[in-house]
Order: sequence, then structure tokens, then C-alpha cells
Amino acid sequence: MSFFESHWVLTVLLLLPLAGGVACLFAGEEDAKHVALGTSVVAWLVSLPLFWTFQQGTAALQNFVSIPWIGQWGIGYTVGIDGISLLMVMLTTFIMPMAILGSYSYIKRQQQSYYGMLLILMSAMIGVFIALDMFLFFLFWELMLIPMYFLIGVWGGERRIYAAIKFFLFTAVGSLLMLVAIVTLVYLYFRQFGVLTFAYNDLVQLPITRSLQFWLFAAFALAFAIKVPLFPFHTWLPDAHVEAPTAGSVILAGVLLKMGTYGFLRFAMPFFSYAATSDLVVNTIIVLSLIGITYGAWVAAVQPDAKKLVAYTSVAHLGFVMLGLFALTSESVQGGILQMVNHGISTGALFLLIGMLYERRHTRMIEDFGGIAKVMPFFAFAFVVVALSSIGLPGTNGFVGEFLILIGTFKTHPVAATIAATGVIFAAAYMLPMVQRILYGPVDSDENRGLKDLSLRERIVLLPALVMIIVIGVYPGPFLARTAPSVNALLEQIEVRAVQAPVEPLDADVRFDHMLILGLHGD
Amino acid sequence: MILDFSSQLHYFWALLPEIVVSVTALAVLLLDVFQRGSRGAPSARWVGALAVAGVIAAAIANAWLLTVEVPGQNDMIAVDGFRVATNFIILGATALGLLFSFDWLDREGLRIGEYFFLVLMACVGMMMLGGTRDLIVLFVAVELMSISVYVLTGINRRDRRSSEAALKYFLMGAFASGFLLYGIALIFGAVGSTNLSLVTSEIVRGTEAGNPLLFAGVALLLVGLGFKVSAVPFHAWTPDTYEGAPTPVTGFMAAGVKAAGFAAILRIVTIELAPAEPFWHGIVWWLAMLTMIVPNLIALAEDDVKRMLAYSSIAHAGYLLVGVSAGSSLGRSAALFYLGVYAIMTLGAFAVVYVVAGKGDSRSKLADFRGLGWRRPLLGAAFVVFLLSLAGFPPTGGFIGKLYLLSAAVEAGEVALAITLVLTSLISYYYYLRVMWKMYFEAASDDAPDLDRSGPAFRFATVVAVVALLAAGLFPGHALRTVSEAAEGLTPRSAVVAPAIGQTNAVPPPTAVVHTPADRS
Amino acid sequence: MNLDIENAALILSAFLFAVGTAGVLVRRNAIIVFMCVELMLNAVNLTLVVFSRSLGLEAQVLVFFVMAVAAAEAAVGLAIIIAIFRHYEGVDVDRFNLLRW
Amino acid sequence: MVSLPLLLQEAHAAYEPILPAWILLLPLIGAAVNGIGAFMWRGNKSIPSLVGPLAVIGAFVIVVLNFVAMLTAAPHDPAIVSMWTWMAAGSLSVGVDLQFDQLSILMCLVVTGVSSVIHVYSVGYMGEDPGYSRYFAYLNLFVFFMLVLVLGANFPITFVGWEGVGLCSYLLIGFWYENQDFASAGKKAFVVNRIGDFGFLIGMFLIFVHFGTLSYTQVFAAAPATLAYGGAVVTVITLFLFLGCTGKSAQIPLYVWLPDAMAGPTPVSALIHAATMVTAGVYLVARTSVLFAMSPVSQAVVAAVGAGTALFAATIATQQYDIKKVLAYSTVSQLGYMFLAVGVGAYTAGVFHLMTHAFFKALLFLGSGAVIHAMHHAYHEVHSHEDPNDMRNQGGLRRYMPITFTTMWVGTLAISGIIPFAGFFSKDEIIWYTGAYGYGILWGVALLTAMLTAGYMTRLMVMTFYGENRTGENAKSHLREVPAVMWIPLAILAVLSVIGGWVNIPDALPVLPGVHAFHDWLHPIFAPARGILESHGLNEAHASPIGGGEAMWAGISTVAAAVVILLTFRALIHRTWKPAAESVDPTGLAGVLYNKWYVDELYDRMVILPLLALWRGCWRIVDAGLIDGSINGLASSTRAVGWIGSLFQTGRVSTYMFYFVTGVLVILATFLF
Repeated sequence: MSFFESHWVLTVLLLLPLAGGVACLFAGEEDAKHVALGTSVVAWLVSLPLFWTFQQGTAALQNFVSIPWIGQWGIGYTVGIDGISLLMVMLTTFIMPMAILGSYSYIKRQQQSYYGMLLILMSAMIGVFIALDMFLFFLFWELMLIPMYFLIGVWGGERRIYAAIKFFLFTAVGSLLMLVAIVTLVYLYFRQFGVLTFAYNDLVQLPITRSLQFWLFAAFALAFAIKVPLFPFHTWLPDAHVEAPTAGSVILAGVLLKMGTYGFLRFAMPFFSYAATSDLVVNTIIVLSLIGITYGAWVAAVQPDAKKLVAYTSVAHLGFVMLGLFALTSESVQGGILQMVNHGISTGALFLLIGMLYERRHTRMIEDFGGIAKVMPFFAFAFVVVALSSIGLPGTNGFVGEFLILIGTFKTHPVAATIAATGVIFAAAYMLPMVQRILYGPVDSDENRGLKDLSLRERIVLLPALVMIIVIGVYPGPFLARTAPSVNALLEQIEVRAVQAPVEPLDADVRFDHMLILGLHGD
Repeated sequence: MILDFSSQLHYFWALLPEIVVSVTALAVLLLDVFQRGSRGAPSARWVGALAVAGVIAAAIANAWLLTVEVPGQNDMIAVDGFRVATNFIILGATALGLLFSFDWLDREGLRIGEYFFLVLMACVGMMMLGGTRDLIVLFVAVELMSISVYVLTGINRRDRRSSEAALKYFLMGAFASGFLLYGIALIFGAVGSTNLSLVTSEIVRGTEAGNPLLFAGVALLLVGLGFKVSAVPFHAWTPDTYEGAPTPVTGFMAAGVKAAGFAAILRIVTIELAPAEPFWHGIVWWLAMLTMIVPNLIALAEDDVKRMLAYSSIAHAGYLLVGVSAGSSLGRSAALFYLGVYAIMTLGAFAVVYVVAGKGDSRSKLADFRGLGWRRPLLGAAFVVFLLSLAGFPPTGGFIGKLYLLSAAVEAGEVALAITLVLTSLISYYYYLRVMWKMYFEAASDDAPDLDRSGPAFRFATVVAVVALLAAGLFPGHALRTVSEAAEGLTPRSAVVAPAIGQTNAVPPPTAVVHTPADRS
Repeated sequence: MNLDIENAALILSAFLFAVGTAGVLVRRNAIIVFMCVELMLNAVNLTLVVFSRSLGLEAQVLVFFVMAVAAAEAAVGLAIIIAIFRHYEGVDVDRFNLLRW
Repeated sequence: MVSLPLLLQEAHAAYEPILPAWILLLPLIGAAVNGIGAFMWRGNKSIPSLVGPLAVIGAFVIVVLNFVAMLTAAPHDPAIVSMWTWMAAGSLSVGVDLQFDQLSILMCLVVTGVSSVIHVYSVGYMGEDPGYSRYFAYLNLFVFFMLVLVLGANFPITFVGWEGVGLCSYLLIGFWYENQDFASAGKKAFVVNRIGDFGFLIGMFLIFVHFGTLSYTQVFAAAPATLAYGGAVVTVITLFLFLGCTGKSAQIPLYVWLPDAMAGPTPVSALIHAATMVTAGVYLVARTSVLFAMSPVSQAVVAAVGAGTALFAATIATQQYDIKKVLAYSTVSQLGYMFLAVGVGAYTAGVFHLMTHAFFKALLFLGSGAVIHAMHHAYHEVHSHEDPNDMRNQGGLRRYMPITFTTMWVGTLAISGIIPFAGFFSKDEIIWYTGAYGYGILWGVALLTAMLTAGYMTRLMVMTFYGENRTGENAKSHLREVPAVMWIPLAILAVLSVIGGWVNIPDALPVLPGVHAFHDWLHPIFAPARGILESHGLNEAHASPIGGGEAMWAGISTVAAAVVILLTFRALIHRTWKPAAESVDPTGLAGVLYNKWYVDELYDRMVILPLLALWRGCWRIVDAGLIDGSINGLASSTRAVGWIGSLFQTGRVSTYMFYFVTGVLVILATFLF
């Protein structure tokens, strides 16, 4: 087993999809998808042993590799995983084969580029989750925009260009300001310790003046909040989801959104513990999460477009995750992480299902369907299971996540948790009508009457998601056990560092951060 | 070799790269005349090759400069890492510009020796501009460069737009030269010397503090140089000229002239005039702000890619001015790095534009780029790399460059500039992305003419440019070390590998000359 | 500051420079605009000559360079103006606005 | 398998649950097999017919074994079977634990017993349905979740069953999903239940925050010491839990889904919406009796809501024509009784009524199912699309369906509380304790409701079985008694409806022997709660609010019911109804009752429509208008600024030089100022 504990695994996970992506670009039009599927499955197989070889009971970073890269700036190729990133990486490698196999018949033109982009995107996503160097992280963070931009723009729907640009610019707003904050962090560190470094493990030790923490936190938080997306930064999401090709939506919902929450947990909160645990920030984010939960559900409930409906449910679900993270209890944070995985699986599967309908009928409007259960029983079965998971029925994965989030949040913010719990009502109120209007009722149009039930390939695509929905719902122990030490260590660290955060700059001679704040107000 | 300028010959060695280029230029002109005779036929292909060879030879000479040792510097031309670095950038830009232009010259029937000659002469001017330590040399270099470029702009006499662009550029350029010259005169009047080292020591002595002559001189000098790098509000000529000029010339102008102009600004303002910082900092700060904001906004409204790239090039001047405004050696090295990257990406971008624009340079509207990515996948991919780099997106050199500039701004406490830099970059994303969406998301119109196949020189240059940009984005270590050493103003031999950027404020540069680093703290 | 001969000459040259600038701004004929630029250059020359009285001969060296450069500029400039005259049948700078926006 | 004697030889030793996992696994396996069958062998009816009922009967057998084992074992604490850790994070640790005690085993008996009967019945009832296998999959799954509900040893596990049965209810109500109304009814049930579940969740969270655990035994043991009697905390906890109960057990204000739930197949109505699932709320209150006992306010609320619902639903039931609707409102009403019982502190009485109600209401529903089956068959033969459920289309059926008719009378008498049928004992106990514990008004309500119950049930019997047949001339000839597979279950339930009450006979009644088996059995469960209540002044008055002892009032109520039955019978027996197609809807008070007090319409207007408007507003105004509008506005205004800026690029050199000079002058001016 030590074979898989070795250091090469993460690097292989990073490079393999990249190589596969390049291979796709040069493969034949019809071969590209097989190359892509093969690559993603191999990547998944490579990642799979990580789950078992992962050392439980320790918060230490594992499979850690650090190689100097741009020495002058203290930038290194530093990667490693803890329990949190482990799940995220697993999620990515799990989702990708589904997304690729799900595209087999959906994508009919420029296949090489399509699958190439998907794999490059995969590489970037894995990179985001394993990077432990701020430069490397930012590199992947930005890199992932480009393939997604093309995926939406080239293979998307009617308003794909608007959606692609909107997606790109929204995300870029935040990330550019985050870049400024990263650079500032690096120089703050340099001023205090005389060393230039972008390494996460170094920067996370940096004491930052309380007042400055808020500015820097805001810059990080904006980037992540847009990605999450937190209300009111969410409007890119419905557009991007609706216009993206199925695989794009699956990846957007399944993995990309998690980068925001992951970013909060991994970077924004430990870096700026004082700000992140201050009443101002916690209350603001909790209120925004609550709005996301309720408002997202409300808006979802009145959508005529199935894909858009699901997109809005993401706003609600990610609201739960954010609530969990900022409730700052072990239960809620772990629930939040688990919910990130759950949402990836459930919503990814929902998008796949809607994509399968779209392939058959070329419409996503709910009213165009009806009685599908009669003609597509397996589809109906899968759809109902996934929908139930999405509304958090006990026994499915969605419940475990939401329950932990809510119960943890209730410990620190009972009112917020109570409001959030109304989300369980709204979830039923948006999901079941859609289920009813698509699946139930008489089959009243000829197009629907002739629909074929899911093919073997489509069943294979969905099967892993269905299995995981139940497995996590019934036996989430292995997942929680892996995140627990990391989460507890993280929370402890945040707590300790929040108290230690200096009120004034440590070194009286260095007024650097004062200068920075002054610099914000012009010259 | 030790250059102490005890003998006149030392000046020859010190100017070796410039001399190599000049000689090549003359040789190109003469040989071309002889080879063509009186017929109006195009030049033989080897003429162009000779020009490139001359540039390469100059680059070798330039590399040799790294080995010389200069004990003291009190001369008109600098022999230091900074000059070597800028020379490399300018020579690289010239070589790429030449390689990119071969196809175009053939297409437009303009393969004539004068073209190569003018490019090379402009190159000489640029190189001198990067190495000048004397205001007289500065003036002469600026004019040598400018006059050559005026002619290059109008070289396609049959094209009305080319002529108009040349006239506008010429009139404005001459006008700006007047201000530059007046600034030189006023500085001379204030400190009594045109030698920048002496100017510096005068200022350091403090006698000239608050002197209105000096302030006006520095201001007008900045205006003159600001014109060359098209800083807002002295930029207005740029879009028109860039649009009207033959596209490869535009690329060369955008890359070379700007690089040379910034080389001069960086050397004169942030090194030689560092003690006069209170005089110029405010000006540069505002120039940087305006130059970032204005062109980025206007570019949003452009539907001509060439003109849009012109605005983009103005915007990049703004980013570079952030490095200047930081006034530190970090800012200097950042700007230097960015200049190198900028030269490559902007040349590449304009080169793609002329391929698409077709004969007569007429089809450079956004709509003409529709479907390019699928019609010419490799060209399209190269263009994407150039555009992403211009936008400052990883993993390209443009990203590292912007990060570097950001670092400089943050280190200097210029957070407002840093934030403006990123926000204006954000705006710029839109128009760069728009080109990409035309290229990939929309189908070519049915009447779109076939694009010319690119020649080997063009392909080679494209590959070099793309590889260079990606290398600068992924493995910038070596380049970063080079520019940070260069920005220290170190003489090549005594160069010590700086442990890290940013520490320079603590470590005084080990040169004999007074190079007070612009430490703002 | 006493109004000695140096200052008077400096003020005169500044005035000339301003006149040249104004000429550039208000005139429309390309050749006259260019002549105004020449006037500006010569105003600077005058400045330099004045400074050279007290500050050294470098300035006069510069004057010669300026004259040489101005000559070169004139040559190139007139050629460009001729070229554009062929296209537009005129030299009114405001008519040359094919390139705008 | 372990043989029975072997199991019983350890009598009076500590009780060990026997094959606990199999109780759950058998129905689950059944559900899985039938579920796969729904896809793989759709036409095959024999496998579901075998697997479906056998899975449940098997579970029933194991439950019986356990019951016997428990019966013979020494007194003991609840036996907890831990299977695996479900959720563990921070201080929270929830195990998949099953609790075997007197209450849960009793519930298991009722659930698996009634389920077994109904599964068998379903083989006949659903025999013609194309979704046969799917039906049994759902039904088995329901049994599984119901068992999880009652066996859960902590709140979250109970909640799993709680929502799981809701899911099955949703699936089964919408079983004939091609009918939009049926599908909507399922959705309504789910959503309304979710409102209740919200309360359950919050209650759980509060418990966790105050107790640090969610395990029943730990919470109940710690409750008296942890929470103050009558304090706000325990009141809030119990009220939230009760909100969950009102959803699941269809009490005011969340009862509205249950009548609509009759859209499902009738055996489903019998099993889920009468006998088992809807009593989960009562079970939960009984299970958490310790907490409820600590909050007088909550107790009162439970009792009041129960009594109110009982009366309210009974009034509606008097004017319904759909045979299942009558029974549905009757169920709501009877559930109200149960809440009244647990609300006043008569927990055992509540559970007792839960059990007897399961028998007779399942019987009534299955009987109505038999009627509908016959009617449907008849209409089907003549290709008529009349409503087989409408009692106005029935009448005189006793001639065609004697067994059904007889058993239905048993059920009617049982529900009306006629001695010696099961309902008499349980209902009498509730009414008596309500009065005896001092809830005077509620006592009156309960009595009144009892009489209404007798009335509408008699009306049902008369309209269905007496008088002239109104089915139609052609269809009439196709009416016939249901097959044995359906009437045997009726018979079994009829027997239970008679003798089911005999496990608990009050001492006070003359003639009859006092039997306390039921009370004694549940005593360990409710002793703590009773202890709390009694230590805070709850005392049996041994007399009603207006005098008279238990025997007297039991007599009065049974006589009153009998009188009502007789009077109603007399009044209606000669009345004639027109078939549904020809009749007009009632008006006046009858109309209000017929239209269920217009509560659905009220909810529509006051809640659903405003909410939808709000949601649309959020989408159109806030999302598309405010947020996207301002972002797109920002984008387009940026572009507009760019466009305006581009206008300064006039193409004229003189303009450019003007900018240039302006720039120079501004720079020079900065030095001056």
C-alpha cells in the first residue's frame, strides 16, 4: 500500500488529465471521447487508493511534495492533501468520468477540443484542491476559467456567449482582487520575517493586524463568495448552468462551486482568523447564506426551465454549506464539507438527467414534458432518487450533510439554523412540482410518447451517483472520519489565531500595513 | 575586458551592438540597391535574412557586453545590466518584427531594402535610448528612432490610411519633440549639465530642491517620453497611427518604441532622477492612473481588432507606469520584465491581425475574426495565447508580469494603483474575450476569403513567441533573475545574485555611481 | 529675479515657444503647423544658447544636434506631406480623419 | 433459524432481541426484489404476490417471537441494538440503533400485523394493475420505514423512518401518477409533511443543544434534571415536536393533506393513512412523554388541538359523499382523539386507541375498498366513467356483498364505541380521562364528537348498503362480492375489531372483568411521565366534571352512540339519493361542511398564492431586475463610457494636440498650486 502513499500520486493526478487533454486535441474526431473517458477513469483509479491510504486521525498534510519553482519569489510546486482536500479531489475524479461519458452522444462537433478542454479543466480543478502554494493555487484557480469559458461558449445553448462572458467576468472580479491580497500577504510576511514566500504553510503563520485583516479577508471572500455563489453574487450561475453543455453544468455544479467554499475553509478563514470569526463577518455571511437558502429555493420554485431550476437549487444548497462553515462548529463544518460532496453528486446527477432529456427533446422547459415516467421508467426512477437526495430525504446523502450543518449551526446560531431549516420545506416545494410536471400526469404530446428510456451507457453514467447517494446517506462514517481531524485542527487554529491577532503592527518600525491601508485611500 | 574609457576605442566596444546594427543597416541598403539595380523588382530574400542576421549578430555582441567590466561610469552611454537587458528586448522585438513582416511584405509587394534599413535604424535609436546617460544622446536617440518610424508608418504610399497615419504621427511627434527638447534645455539650465550623473549629483547635493526650472524640465521630459510610450493624455495619436500604419510596422512600433521609451523613462526617472522623486512621483502616478483607465474603457467600444490592440497597447503603458511609479528597484525590474513579455505578445497579436486582415490590411474588424479558431486552429491557438497573455492570464508571461508589477505596487504601498491595475485588467478581459468568442463561438461568414498560408519565417516566429510567453509564464525564474539584476543597475561583472527581490532596499547596489534606490519608506 | 539680458532672452525664447505651440494648435495647414514646430525647436535652441553663456558649452553642442535633427525631420516631414497630398489633394490637417474612433 | 422452544426456554432471563435486523431487512429485501421486478419482470405477478406479503409476514413472525420473548422476560431496561455509527461529528454521534421495549414492540406488532393483512388483501385488490410489482415495492418499503420509525432508538433514526414513510406515502398516493390530481395529492402530502418535519428537526436540535445527545434513553433519563418543569425550553421543544406530529398525523392546521391522500389505492389508505403512518405523531408524543409531561402548556396544546381536530373533522365527515373521504375525515377525527388522550396525560389510552383504531379503521377502509373494487369492476364492465367512490352511486350493496356488509358493520360499531367492540374500550378511556383530569370543555367536545362519529358512520353504512341501488341498471348486474383473498383479511380485521379492546377493561365497569394487560404492559414506558404529572398535581378525580363515575359515563356514551346510530338509521333509511351525476352540491351549512369549511381555499388564497407571488417577485424583480439589472447596467454603462470616450478620438490632429497641451499645462500647473 505504501505504493500509493508515495508522493507521486498527486502529481500524476495533476498531469495525467493534462496529458490526456493534449492527446484529445490531437486524437481523431471520434476517438477523442474514448481517450478522454479512458484518461478520466484511469485518473479516478489512481485517486481511489488515496481514500484508503489516507492516514486517519491526523490533521497533517499528506502526500506532501514541495519543490522549489520560482526561487526568487519563494514560489514552490507545493501540493498535499488533508481530509478536506482529499474529499474534494475524490469528488473531482468521481464526477469527471460521469461528465465525459454523459457527453458521448451530446457533443457532435469539435469533439477533440471539447474533450481536451474537459480534461484540462479537470487538471486545473484538481490543482486548486491540492495546491499549497498561493501562486500555484491562483494559477489553477484562473486556469480553470479558460476551458470553462470555451465549454460554455462553443458548445453551449442559445445565450451561450452572454453566459460565458458573465461567468468569466464575475469570477475574474473576485479573483483579481484576491491576487492583490495574496501579494499583500506575501509582502507582509516579507516585512516581518525577511523571506519571500508564497507557501501556504508559511503564510498561514503570519500575524496580521486586525484592521488589515478585514480588508484582506474581504478581497479573498469576494473571490470565493462569487464562486460559491453567495447571494447576491449568484446571478452568473443560472445563466452559466443553463447555457453550458451538460458536462459543463455537471462540473460547474459538481466541482467548481466547491472551490469557493473550499477557498473559504482553506484560505480565507485560517489566514484572517480574526476577521473571519468577528461578529461582523460571521453575521454578514450567515445572513447572506440564509438569504441564499430561502431565496434560492423560492426563485427555483417558479422557474419554467428545469435546468435553471436546478441551478437555483445550487444557490440554496451552497447557502447551507456556507452556513455550516461559518457557524464554526465541528459538526457544521464537517456537515458543510460533506454537503459539498453531496451537492456535487446529486446536482451533477440532476444535470445529467436533464441533459438526457434535452438530448431527446431539445427542450428544457418543464411544461414540454409530462408523463415521462410512463415512457421512461428507469429515467423516472433515477430522477426521483436524485431529486429526493437533493431535497435531503433521510437515507440519502443530502440529509446527512444538511442535518450536520443545521445541528452544528444550531449550537451557535439557533435562530439562523431555524430559518435555514425552513429550507427543507422549500426544497420539497421546488423539487416535487418539477418531478410531478416532468414525470407524472398523462403523456399528452406525441414527441414524449416516442421517447426511449435510458440506454445502457446512460444507466452506467448514473449508476455511480445513485450508489453514492445511498452509500453516503446510510454510511457516511468513512467520509466524516477523514475530515474530522482536519476540521478540528482547523477550527482550533482559527480560534487560537483569532485571539492572537495583533491589534497594532508587531514591529513599531514597520508601518507597512498602515501604509497599505492609507494606500487604499489614494495617494 | 575592462572598459574604463581611457581610450577612445573603449567607446567603440561599449557601443558594439549598436554599431553592428548600424553597419548591417547600411549594408542592407547598399547591397539592396546593387542587387536590385534600377528595376523596381522586390529585394532578394537574402536581404531580409541579412537584416535578421545583423540583429542576431548584435545580440551576440550584446551578450558579449555582459563579460566586460566597467569600473566607473561617468559617460554618455551606460554599460550595465539594464542596458544589456533592454537591448535584448529591443533586438528580440526587432528580430521578431522582421520575421513576422516577411509574409506581409510579399503580400503587399513592399519587399524593398529601405524597409529593412529603416527598421534597423529605428532599432539603433531604440537601443541608444535604452542606454543613454546623457540628455543629448537621449534627444538624438529619440529622433533617430522616431524619424525612422515616421517613414515606416507611411511606407505603404499607395494606402491612404498609411499616409494619414504617418502625417499624424509625424506632426504630433515633432511637436512632442519640441517639448522634450525644451525640457532638456530647462534641466540643463537648472543643473548646468546634460550628463545625467552630474544632474543626479547636483540634485543630491540639494541645491536644486524646489527649483521651478528643474521641475518644469523634468515635467516636460516626462511629457516628451510619455508621448513616445503613449501615456494618457499624450496618447491620442496612438490609435490612429496604429490603425493606419502597416500592421507589422504597428507591431514593431508598439513593441519597440514603447520598450525603448520605457527603458529611457526607467533609467532616467527612477535611477538618475530618483532624488527628484517628489517632482515626478505625482505626475507619474496620475499618468499611470489615467493610462490604465481611459484606453481600457475606450477599447470596449472598438470593433476593429487592430485599433482595439492599439488601445490595449496604451493600457499596457499604464501598467508599466505603475512599475515606474513604485520607483523602487522592484518596480524597475517588474517593468523591465513586463516590457519583454509585452513586446513579444503585442508583436504576435499584430502579426495574427495582418494574416486575417488580408491584402490591403482591410479586414481587421471583429467580424472578420469569426470562426478563425476553427479555420486555422494553430494560428487561432497562438492568438489565444497572445490575447491571454495580454489579458494577464496564467500560465502566460503576461500573468507573471502583472503579478510582478502588482508586487512592486504593493511593496511600495501603492495599493490604489494595484487595485486600479487589476480592475482595469478586468475591463480588458472583456475585449480580449470578445475576440476569442468571435474566433470560436461564432461561425465564419460564407464570403470570408481564404487566409494566406504562412511562410516559414512567420511560423518560426510564432512558435518562438508562443513558447517564450508560456515559458515566461511557467518557468520565469531565469528571466526574473536577469531583470532583477538588471534593475539593480549592476555592472555585469560585479553582478551578485540578489537573494530575493525586495531586499534591494536594504542592500545598496555595489556600484561606484550614486544610484540611490528609490526607497519610499 | 533681475531682468538681466539672460532672463530677458529666456523669456523671449519661452514666448517664442509659446507662439510656436499656439501656431500648432490653431493652424490647419500641415506645412504651417510643421513650421510652427520648427519655431518651437528654434525657441529651444535660443534657450540653450542663453544657458550656455553661464553653464557651459554642452548646450551649444546640443544646438547643433537639434539643427541637424530638424533638418532631417523637415526632409521626412515634407515627403510625408507630399505623399498625403497625393491622396487628399490638400494639406488641411483637419481633413485627414479617415482614422478616428 | 432458532426454534421457538429454544427461544422461550430463557424465560424470565433478560430480554435479548431476536433477529432484530431481520425485522427490517425482510421488508427491505422485499422492496428491493419488487423494485427490481418493476423493471425486469413487469408482467410477472406471481413473484410480487409471493414476495410482497411474505416479506411482511416474515417480519410479523419475528416481531411476534420478540413479543413473546419480551412477555416472558424479566423486567428490564429497553434493549438497544446498535448496528453502526451513522453520523459522528464533533460532539454529535448518532448510531443506527434500534430500541426494543414494550412500546416499540407493540407498535411493531400493530404495524406488521395490519400490514400483513393488507398485503394479502392487496394481492386481490391490485391484481389487475400494471404497476403491481411497483406497488408492492412501495408497500414493502413503507413497512420497512415504519418499522425504522417505531424501532429507532434515537430521534434521528426515528426521523429517518418518519420521512421515509412520508416518501412512501407520497409515492403511493401518487401511485396512479398519470392522473395529475393524484400526483398533486402526493406532492401536497409531502410538502405539508415537510412543514411538520421542520418542527421535528428544530425540536431535535434543541434537544441536542440541551442534552448533548439524541438517544431516547439518555435524553429521557436526563430530562428531569436538565430542564426545568414547565420551563420555556421544554415547552418550545415539545411544541416543535408537536408541530411535526400535526404534520404526520394530520392535525389542525396541517391536516389538509390526508383527505387528498385518498387518491392512493385503497389498501394504501387503509395501511398508511389510517392504521399506521398517521399514528406516528401519537407514537412520537407517547415516546417523548417524559418531555411532554414536563410542559403543562404543551400538554394542553396537544389536548386542545386533538380535541379541536376531532370535532372539526367529524363535522366535515358528516357531509362527504366520497366513501373514502368520509373515512379519511373520520381518521383525522380519531387521530384527534388520540392526541387528546396523550395531551391530557392518558398516554396508555392514546396508544390503546391507536391500536384499536388500526384494527377497525383498516377494516373500514378495506371494506370501502371492497365496495370500490366491486363498483369499479361493475362500471368497468359497462364502460362507464362514473365515480365508484361516490356513495350516491352506491346503495343497496348489502345484497351483493354480504361479507363486506357484515364486517363493515363491525367496524362501524367499533368506531362508534358500542360495547363490547374494541373502540368502546379505548374511546371510553379517552373520554373518561379527559374529564377526570379536569379538561371539562374538551371532555364535552369528545363526547359530542363521539356522537357525530356514530352519526356519519351510520350515514355511510346506510348510503352504501341500504336502500335502492343507484349504480345504474346495466352496471348493477356486475356487482358481486370480492374474492376470498380480499374478504378473509376483512374477516380477520373484524375479529380484531371486536376483541382488540378486551386487553384493557376498566375495573369500574359492571359485569365485565377488569383487565389491565395493556396498562401493565406499557407501564414501564409511561411510568416516568406519569410520575412527573402526578408529582405536579395530576390526579384522577374519579368523577366527571359534572359528576358521575366512569361506569356511568361509559354507559352514557355508548348509549348515546347507539341512540345516534338508531336515529340516524331511521332518518336516512327511507331517504333517496340521486346518483352523483344528477345531484347538486349541498348548500347552506351542509355546503360549508361539504366544502370542508373552505380551508383548502383559504390556504390557497392566504398562503400559497401570496407565496407564489412573492417567489415570482424574487425572481423577476430582485434577481432579473435588481441584481442582474444593476450588473448588466454597470457593464453597459461601462461600455457606454467607453463609447463616449472613443468620441474624443476625433481623428483630427489639432484636437489631439489640444489634449496634449492641456496635459502639459495641467502638469505645470500642479507645481504652482
